[in-house]
Amino acid sequence: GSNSDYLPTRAEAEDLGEESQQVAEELAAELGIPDVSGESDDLYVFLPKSLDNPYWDDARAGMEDAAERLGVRAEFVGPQTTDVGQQVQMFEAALARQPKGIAISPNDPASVLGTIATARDMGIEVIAWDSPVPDSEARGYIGTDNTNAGRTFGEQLLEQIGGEGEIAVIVGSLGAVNSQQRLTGLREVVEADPDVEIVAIEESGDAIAEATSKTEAILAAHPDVAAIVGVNGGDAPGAATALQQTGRCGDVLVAGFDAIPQARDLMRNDCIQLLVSQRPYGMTAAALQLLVAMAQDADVDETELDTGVVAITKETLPDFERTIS
Amino acid sequence: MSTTTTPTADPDRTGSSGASTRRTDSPWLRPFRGRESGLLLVVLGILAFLAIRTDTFVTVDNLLVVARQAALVAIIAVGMTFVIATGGIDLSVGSVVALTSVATGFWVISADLPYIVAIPLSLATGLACGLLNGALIVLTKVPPFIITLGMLGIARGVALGLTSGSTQTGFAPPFLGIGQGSWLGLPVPVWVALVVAVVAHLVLTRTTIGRHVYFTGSNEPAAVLSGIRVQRVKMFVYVVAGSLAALSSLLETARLSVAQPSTGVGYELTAIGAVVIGGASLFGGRGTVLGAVLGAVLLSLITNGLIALQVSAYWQQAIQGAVIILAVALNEWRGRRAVAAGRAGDT
Amino acid sequence: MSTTTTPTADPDRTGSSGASTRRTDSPWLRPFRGRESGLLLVVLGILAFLAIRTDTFVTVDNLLVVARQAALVAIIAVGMTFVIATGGIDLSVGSVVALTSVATGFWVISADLPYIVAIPLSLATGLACGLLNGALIVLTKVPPFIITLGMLGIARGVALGLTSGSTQTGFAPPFLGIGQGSWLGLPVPVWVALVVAVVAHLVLTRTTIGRHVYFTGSNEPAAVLSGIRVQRVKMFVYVVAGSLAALSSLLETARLSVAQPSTGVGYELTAIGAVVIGGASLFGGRGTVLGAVLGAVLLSLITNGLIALQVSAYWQQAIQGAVIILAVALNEWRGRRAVAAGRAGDT
Amino acid sequence: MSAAPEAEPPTDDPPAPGVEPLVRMTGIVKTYPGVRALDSVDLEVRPGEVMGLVGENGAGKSTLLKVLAGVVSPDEGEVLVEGRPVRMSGPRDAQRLGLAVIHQELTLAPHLSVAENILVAAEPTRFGMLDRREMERRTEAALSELGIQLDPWVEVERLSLARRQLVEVARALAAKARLIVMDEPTSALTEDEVDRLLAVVRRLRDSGVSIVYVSHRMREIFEVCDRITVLRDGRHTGLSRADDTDPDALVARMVGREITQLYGERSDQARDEVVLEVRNLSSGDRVRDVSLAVRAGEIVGLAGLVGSGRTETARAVFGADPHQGEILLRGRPVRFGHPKEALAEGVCYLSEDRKATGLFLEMSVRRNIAVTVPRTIAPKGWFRPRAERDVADRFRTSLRIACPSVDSLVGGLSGGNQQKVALAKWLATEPSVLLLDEPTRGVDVGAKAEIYRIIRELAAAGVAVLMISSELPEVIGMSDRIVVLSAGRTAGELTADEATEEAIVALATGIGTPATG
Ligand SMILES: Nc1ncnc2c1ncn2[C@@H]1O[C@H](COP(=O)(O)OP(=O)(O)OP(=O)(O)O)[C@@H](O)[C@H]1O
Ligand SMILES: Nc1ncnc2c1ncn2[C@@H]1O[C@H](COP(=O)(O)OP(=O)(O)OP(=O)(O)O)[C@@H](O)[C@H]1O
Ligand SMILES: [Mg+2]
Ligand SMILES: [Mg+2]
Repeated sequence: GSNSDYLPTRAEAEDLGEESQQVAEELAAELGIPDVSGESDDLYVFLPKSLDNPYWDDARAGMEDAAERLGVRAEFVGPQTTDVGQQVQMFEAALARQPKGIAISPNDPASVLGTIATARDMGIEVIAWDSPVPDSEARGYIGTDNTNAGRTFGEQLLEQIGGEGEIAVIVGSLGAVNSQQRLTGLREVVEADPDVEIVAIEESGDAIAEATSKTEAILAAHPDVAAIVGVNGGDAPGAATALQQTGRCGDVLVAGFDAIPQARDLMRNDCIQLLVSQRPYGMTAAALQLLVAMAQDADVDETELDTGVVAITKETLPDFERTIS
Repeated sequence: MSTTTTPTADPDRTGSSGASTRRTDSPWLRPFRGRESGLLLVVLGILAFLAIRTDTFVTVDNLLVVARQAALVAIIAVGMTFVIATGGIDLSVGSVVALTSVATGFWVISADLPYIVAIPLSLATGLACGLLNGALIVLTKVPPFIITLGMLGIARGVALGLTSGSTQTGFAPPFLGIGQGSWLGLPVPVWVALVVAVVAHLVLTRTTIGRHVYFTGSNEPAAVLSGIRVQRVKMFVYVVAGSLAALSSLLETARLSVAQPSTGVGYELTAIGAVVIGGASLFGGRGTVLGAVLGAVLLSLITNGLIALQVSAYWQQAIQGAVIILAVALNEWRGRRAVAAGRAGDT
Repeated sequence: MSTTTTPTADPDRTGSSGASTRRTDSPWLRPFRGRESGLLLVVLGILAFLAIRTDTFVTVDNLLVVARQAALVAIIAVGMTFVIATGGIDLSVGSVVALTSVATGFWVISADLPYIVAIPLSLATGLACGLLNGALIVLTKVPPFIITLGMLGIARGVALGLTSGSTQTGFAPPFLGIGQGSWLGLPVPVWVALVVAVVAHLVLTRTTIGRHVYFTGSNEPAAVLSGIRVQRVKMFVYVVAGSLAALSSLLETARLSVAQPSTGVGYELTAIGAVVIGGASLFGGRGTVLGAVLGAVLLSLITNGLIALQVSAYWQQAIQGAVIILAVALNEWRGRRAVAAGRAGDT
Repeated sequence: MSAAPEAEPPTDDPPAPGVEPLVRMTGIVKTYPGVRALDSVDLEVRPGEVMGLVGENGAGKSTLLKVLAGVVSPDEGEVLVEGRPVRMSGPRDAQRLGLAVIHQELTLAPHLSVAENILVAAEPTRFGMLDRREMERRTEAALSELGIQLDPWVEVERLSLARRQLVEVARALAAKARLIVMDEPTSALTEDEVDRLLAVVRRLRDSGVSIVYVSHRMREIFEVCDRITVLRDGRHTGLSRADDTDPDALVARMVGREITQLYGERSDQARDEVVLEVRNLSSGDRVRDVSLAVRAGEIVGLAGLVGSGRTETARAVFGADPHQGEILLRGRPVRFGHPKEALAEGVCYLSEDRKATGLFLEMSVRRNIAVTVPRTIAPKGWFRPRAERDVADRFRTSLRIACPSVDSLVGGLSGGNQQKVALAKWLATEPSVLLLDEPTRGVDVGAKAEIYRIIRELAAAGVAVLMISSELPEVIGMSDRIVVLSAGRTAGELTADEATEEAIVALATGIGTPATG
C-alpha cells in the first residue's frame, strides 16, 4: 500500500499566500511602514543566516509573496550553514549586483559592519532584519531581539512546567550569536527561579538527526528531566522525535523556538507543547516593504521595529497556522 | 617486519604492520584477528568504564539507543570500506543521504506511490549518484577526491534546489516503522546494519569481485596486468557506497519522520573516520567490514558516553578528539606488540 | 588504462600524467608548466565568461573583493600542500583557524598585549597544534588522517570550551587594517598570500628540506634508506600547515572584526580541494604551491561568479560542484593531449 | 630448511700483515617470522678489494648487507669497522662511516628528478638554497662514469627500469664512499651496460675503494671479484680467492648440487603451426611496425638495447597498451582491448618490473599466485580458500619457492623468490602463448635452471614462448630464433646457429644487415 492509505485523511494545507499577505500587510501597517509599490526591475537582496533551517523557508515565502505584492524583484542569498565568513563573502558578492536595498540577518553583527558601510557608500539601502547590527550604518532594524525572545520563551516555559524541575537544552550551534542570545534570555529567567535548573546543554549542529541522538542520550543520562528545550529550528522537532520513538510524548515537555512545519505537526501529535515564533513570514514581508519604502524615499519615521514573538500551544495552533506568519 | 626491511610503495605500512602480517589467514578468521580484536577490546574497555562511572549508560534500553545511532553510521561506513579498499574515497555520501531523503519524501508522500515502488526508487537515487561517481572517475581519470567533492556539491545542491530548503513531513506509521520500530527486541536499523555487514563481509572476502577490490587497491597496474577489469571494480565500489548511503538515509528519514535537504552534513568525515579507525589504509588494499562497523560503534559510543558522563557540551568535542587518538594509538601499540610476540613465537 | 603505459607504481599516475611526463626542466620553471598553466587557462576562461555575461563582475573593485577572499583560502592551501606532498593529510586546519581566532581575541583584546607580542603569540597557537600533530603522527605511527581528525575535535573543542561559545569584538583599527586595509591598491591579505606563496614555493623547490618533503611522499621507505630524516620532515610539514592556518585565521579575524570559536568549519575540505585541484596527489610526491593557489582562486571565483550570474542560492552548490569537476576534467584532458603531442617528439 | 652440506675449509689467503680489514662482521644472526635469514654469518672486507657475495635466492645476502647498512638490526653478532665495533641505528650511521649501498630493490623517488635522486641527503647548497649548477655537475659526473647521458632533471618515473638501476648505481658513486655495497646492481642491465659497470668497479678498487658485489651472474663475479663468500640457507658455506675456484665449483657450493647444461636441451621439434603472429605492430612512441611470428613449441628470443621497445611490444600484444597493426592467434585475427581478453585466449605476459607491475607486495604468496585464476579458486564467483591454497602449494613446490608458508607476505620474500611467484601466477593459467619479459631477473643459478627447464617443458607441450631478455647468453642459450629490435623497429632475425653476441649487438645497434619485412 502507499503512504496515504495509512494516514488519517487530513486536508492538504492549501496555499495561504493570499490570506497571509493580508496579515503581513496588517503587520506592516501596525508597524507604521508606508504603503508603497516599487519598480519591477528594482532588485532587493535578503541575506539570511543560512539556508539549512526551515525557519528561513518561511521567511523566504514571506519575501517572495511580498515582492509580488509590491511589484519588485527580491532574492534570497545565504550560506548553506550559519557561517560568518561565507555570509560576508556573499554580502560582498551581492554588492556587485548593485541592488536597491539589502536586508541582512548577520551571523555575527561585528562581521558585517564594514560591508554595510561600503554598501551605504554605494547608495544601497541596508537594514538589519531578524537580528540587529548595533551601532552600524544600517538604516534600520526589523525583527525581534533574540534575548527578549529568550526571556518570553523562558517565562512561558516555567508556566508550562509549573515552576519546577530539570530542564535540558538542545542548541543548534554553541558558537552562533543568535543561539547565544536566546540562551542568555532563557538562562536569565531560569536562574531567577531556584526550583528550576538547566541540567544539560547539548549541541545539535543544526541537524535534526543530531538533535534526536543527543536527546536520546540526555533522556538516558537524566531520567527525570521535566522539559527539553530546542533553541534553534530543528532542535525541538528532533527532541520530540526521540520521545515519539519511545512512545513517551507528553511525559517530558518539549518546547522550542521557531514554528517550522515539522514542529507544528509534532505539536498536533502532542509531542511538542510550546513553540515560540518570531513570525519570520510577516517579519520578512514587512522588511521588504520597509526597504522599498526607503528606496522610494517615502518618509519612514520609525526604523527600529520590533515584530515581537507569539507563543503557540496546541490550542492556539490552528489560528496561528491560518496565517503562517 | 618494519617498513625499512621491505621497501613497499605504501607509506602507511608501519601504520598497521600488525594488521598486514595478520591479513593473510583464512577469510573467516581474518576479521576476528589483529586490529579488529584490538578495537573490540577498546570498545569493551570504554563500555566497562562507562558502566562503572555511570549507572544510566549500560542499560539495555540505552545500549539499544546507541546501537540504533551506530547502525546508521555503520551502514555508510561499510560502503565506504569498499571505496577505500580500492584506494579511492567518496566525499559525497553525506550529500547523497540528503538527496535520498528528499527523494524519499517525494516518492512516498508527494507522489504517494506504494511503498514497494517508492522505496526502491529512493534507493535508486543513491545508486545513481554512485554510478555517476564511478563513471566520471573511470572516464575522466580525475582523482576520486575531486569527482566526489564535486558530487558532494551537486547532490546537496539538487536537494536544496528541488525543495528550496523546505522539509517534508507526513510519513505514515508503517514507513516510520523502518526507522523507529523494533523486531525481536532489536531496532530495525540494527537488523538492517547486521545484514548489510554480513553480506558485505562475504562479498569482500568470499567473492571474486570482492577480492578484486583489494587487488585494485593494493597495486592497480599489477591488477590490470593480471587481467582484472579495474574500471568495473571502481564502478562497483562507488555504486555500493552510494546505495548504502541511500539505505542509511531511508532509515534516518523514517527515524526522524522528516525528509530534509539539510541532513547528512559531514557524514563523509564520520564514515571515513570509522573505516580508518577500523584499520583501513587510505592508500588502498586494506580494510575490513568488521573494522568499519567497530569504528562506527566506537564513535557513537564516545559521543553518547560523554553526555552520560555529563561532560560540558563545550568540551565534548575536545575530549572526543583525544579519545579517538588514544583509542587508535592504543590499538596500534597493541598490534605491534602482538607482531613482535608472534615473531618470537614463530621461530 | 593508461596507468600501465609507463613503469611506475603510483596508482594516481593517470591523475596527472600531464604534469609529470612533460617536465624535464629544472624545479625552478616547473610550476609554470603542465597542469598549472592549464589551470590558469581555466581560470582565465571563467573570468572571460563572467566578463561577457555580467557587467558587474569583472571590475577592479569586485576582483579585489574576490582576491581578498581567495587569499585567505590560498594561505591555508599552501600549508596543506606541504602536508599532502609527504602523502599526509591535515584535517585540523579549520579548527586551528577557530582556536587561533579565539586566542587572538584573548591576547589582543582581553590581555591587551602590544601587537608585537600578541600577534606572534596567536600564530604560536597554530604552530603548537601543528607540532602536536606532527609529534603524535611520528610517535604513535597512527595514520595522519586519524591524528588530525582527533586534532580537529580537540582544537575546536578547546576553542568552544574556553569561550563557552561566545564571540569577542572590539579590535582597534590598526589591527583591523591587517584584514580590511589595502596597500598600493592591493588588500593586505593578498600581499600576505603573495609573500607566503613565493617563500613556500622557494622552500619546496629550492631547499633541501623542500625536496625531502617530496622524496618522503614519493617513496617513504626509500627516503629512510637514503638517510632522509623522515620524521623531521613530517614534523616540519605539519608545523607549516598549522602556522599558515593560524596566519590565515589572524587575517580572517581582522577582516571580520570578530574572534569566534565557530569559524573555520569545513575549511579543511576547501583547502585540500584547492591543493588537489592544483594537481597534487593524495598519495604524495606531487603538488605545487602555484597549483594550490590557482585552486584556491578557482574555488572563490566560482562562488562569487554564481552570485553575479544571479543563480538561485539553493542551486549554487550544485553548479559549483559541476564546475569543479568540469574544470579539472578539462585540465586533465588538455594535459593528456599535451603529453601525446610531446611523446611523438621524444626519442 | 634443507641442512647445509659440510662447509669445506675456507681456501683463503691470510691477510697481508698489518692490513686491518675495513669491515668485519662476525656471528650475525637474524630471524624473521618462520625464517632464520642469517645464522651466525661472518663477512670480511679488506681495503681496496672486491668481495663477491653469492648464494641462492633467500640465502641471506641482502639481509646481511642490510645489517651492514644499518637498515636491519641483527639479533646477534657484531660489526667492526677498522677493528672498532659499531652500533648502527639507521642508514645515516652507515653513511657517516663512509658506506654507500645499492639496494636490490630500487630506492628511488619516482616523482623526483635524476639529479635529486642521485644527490639525495647530500645536496650541495649555496646560502641555504640548492646549488643547481653543482647538482648538474655532480650528476653528470656520476652518470658519465657509467657512460650514459640523462637529462638530470627528468623524473625518474619516466625512465626504464634499466636506467633507474643505473641512476641507483650513480648515486652510490656520487657518495664518494670508501665501501660500496652492490646488491645485484646489474639485474636489469644489458651486456654493454654491465661491462661499463664492471670497468667502473675495477677503477674504484684500484683507487682503494672496497666493494661488496652481489650477483647471480657467475661471469660478473669471476670478472671483478678478488675473493668470494658463499651463503647457503643463511649460513656461511665458504670463502675463497676467485683464482682458486671456478664457476661450476662455486655453483655446486651454492646450490648443493652440480648444474650441468644450464639451458637444457634445445628440442628442435618445433611444430610449424604458427600460434602467434604480429604484423606491423605500432604502439605508443616506442614501437614502429614490429613484425614477428612464434610457432607452437618454439622459443623466440626478443633482444635489443634498453629502450628498444621490447617491453612495449609485449605489452601491446597483451592488450595492455593501445596499438595499431595486426595480431593473429593461430591465423585468426584478434584485437585485445584489455589483458583479460588476452588471458581468455591463453596469452600471458610476465612483466619486467615485478615490484611495480607484477606483484601485490602486502599480500600473501597465495593471493599473488591465484590472482590470475579466479575461475579455478572461485567457481561461480564463490571463493574457496582450499582451492587457492592448493594452486599456491602446487607451484611453491614445483618452482621451489623459498617461503615459510604460502601465507607469508610476498614483500618479505627474497628478490628471486618474488620473481618465482610472479612466474607462478602465469603458469597457473596454463597459457598457450607466454610473453616473458626478463623472466630470470634476479634469479639464482639453480632457480634459473629450473625456470629454463619449465620454459622448455612448456614449449615441449606446445606453448609458444616469446622471451625478452637483456642477458645475451640467456637469449642465445634458450631461443630457437631471435628477433632483434632496434629503436622500436624489427632490425633483423637470427636462427639459433647464426646467433652470436656480436651478431645480436650489431643488429641492435643498427649496424647490422637491415631487416627484411
Ligand atoms: N622483511 C622480511 N620479512 C620476512 N622475511 C624476510 C624479510 N626479509 C628477508 N626475509 C627472509 O630472509 C631470507 C633471506 O632473504 P634475502 O633477501 O637476504 O635473500 P637473498 O640472498 O638476498 O636472495 P636474493 O638473491 O633472491 O635476493 C629469505 O628467506 C626471506 O624470505
Ligand atoms: N630514453 C628514455 N627516456 C625516457 N624514458 C625512457 C627512455 N627509454 C625508456 N624509457 C621508458 O622506459 C619504459 C620501458 O622502456 P624499456 O627501456 O623498458 O624498453 P625495453 O625495450 O623493454 O627495454 P628493457 O626491456 O631493457 O626495459 C618506456 O615506456 C619509457 O617510458
Ligand atoms: Mg637479495
Ligand atoms: Mg623492458
